[in-house]
Amino acid sequence: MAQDVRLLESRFVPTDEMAAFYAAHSASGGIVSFLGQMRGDGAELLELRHFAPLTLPGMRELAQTCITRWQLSGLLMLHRTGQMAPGEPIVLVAAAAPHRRQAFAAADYAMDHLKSESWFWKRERRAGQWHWIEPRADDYAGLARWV
Amino acid sequence: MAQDVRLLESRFVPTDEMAAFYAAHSASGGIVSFLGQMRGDGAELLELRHFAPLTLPGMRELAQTCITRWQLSGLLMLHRTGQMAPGEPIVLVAAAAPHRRQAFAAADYAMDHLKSESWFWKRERRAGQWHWIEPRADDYAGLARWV
Amino acid sequence: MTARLVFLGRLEDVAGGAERDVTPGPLEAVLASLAPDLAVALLGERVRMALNGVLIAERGGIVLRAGDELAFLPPVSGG
Amino acid sequence: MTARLVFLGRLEDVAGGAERDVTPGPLEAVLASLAPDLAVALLGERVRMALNGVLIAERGGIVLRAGDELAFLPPVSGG
Repeated sequence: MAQDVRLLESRFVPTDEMAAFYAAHSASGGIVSFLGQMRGDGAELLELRHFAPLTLPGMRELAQTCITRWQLSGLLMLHRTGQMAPGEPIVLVAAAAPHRRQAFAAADYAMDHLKSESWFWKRERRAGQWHWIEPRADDYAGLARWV
Repeated sequence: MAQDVRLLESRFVPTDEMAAFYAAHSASGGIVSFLGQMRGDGAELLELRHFAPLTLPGMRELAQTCITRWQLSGLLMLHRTGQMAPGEPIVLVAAAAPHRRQAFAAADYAMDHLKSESWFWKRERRAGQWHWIEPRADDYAGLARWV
Repeated sequence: MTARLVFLGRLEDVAGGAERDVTPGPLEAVLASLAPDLAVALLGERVRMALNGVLIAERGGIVLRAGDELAFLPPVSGG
Repeated sequence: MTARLVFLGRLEDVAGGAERDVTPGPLEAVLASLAPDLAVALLGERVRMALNGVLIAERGGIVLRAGDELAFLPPVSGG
């Protein structure tokens, strides 16, 4: 299966996911992965909300775009929803391709678009108060690299 | 330990290495990894030679450059030497950083420089005949992105 | 029967809840029935709308029928 | 006592082996004692040299002493 896209409501184990992905793609020349985790920078909790009718279909479409554009042999795309504590994994993307540059570009592209175009809203709790996170100009700058 | 650089004479298990790296860097916002494996494209064996007095010291210097340039919290850099069969892992690089772009750039930079400036020589056996692999123009183009 | 408004992200805070049932009718009439600050927030130019799970390209002419769900989607901040 | 030449990558094929013991002396004299095709390959402008494990910046004036190891490093192709 080339595409493995999941929206997860509870904690996942990045090592187990990478073990399965490596096992499935031992013939690929290059595999690039990105793991995003909640930083321990003072926030107590992070919450990711999504909009069910659009979020997972949008992720699948993004995955297919990556597979086609970089001729991937496989793409893993996992994204948490719900509440997370510092150190908890939020997102894991892995791309397997014949050559290194394809795998790097696909993982980078997938992350830029997950950050800026996927249907997630993030808020964090600091000192007992919840705050919604606004998108950063930086996120859009990431997108602009691909047009 | 921020830097984990090893030259390996026998097969390593990428999943185990990533498990240890993830465990050591659970507070990092982003972790990017690259795994390079021998492709199953007709070659029967791949052999990587190195020059002991320079190779590992050069890798350590490259790792330190990455750590400093992108403020990494950790960098893993493993490279095989000796003979490998199709599907066997050759190189594994992982970079942990506070932010995604730093981790991507560091892993990408490390691979470009491992490919083009580290003291390895590669040959492969096809139909019983060994052939030395010449560096590709592509490899130098990779380097040029960083100056 | 009612229609339902769904508020994502920070719009939930403005609305004081993730969703609200409203009397069906033209969108203008529905918005006019809400607190002015909420109506203004929902009409922000970066807020998109999905009617029964489908993104709407044009804002004009929307009439909510009984059982319809209209979601308001502010700029995302995922990943 | 002898000095040793070490051949990396494709230079090993040209030399017919990964290393060779030679009579110490000026590099010019050592190279002159080798087969011409090997000497030419070793002097290629992209071939670097390491004397006792240390890269040499300048090619001129090298004199091999007993026990010295001079390595010839063609362009790399790792990763």
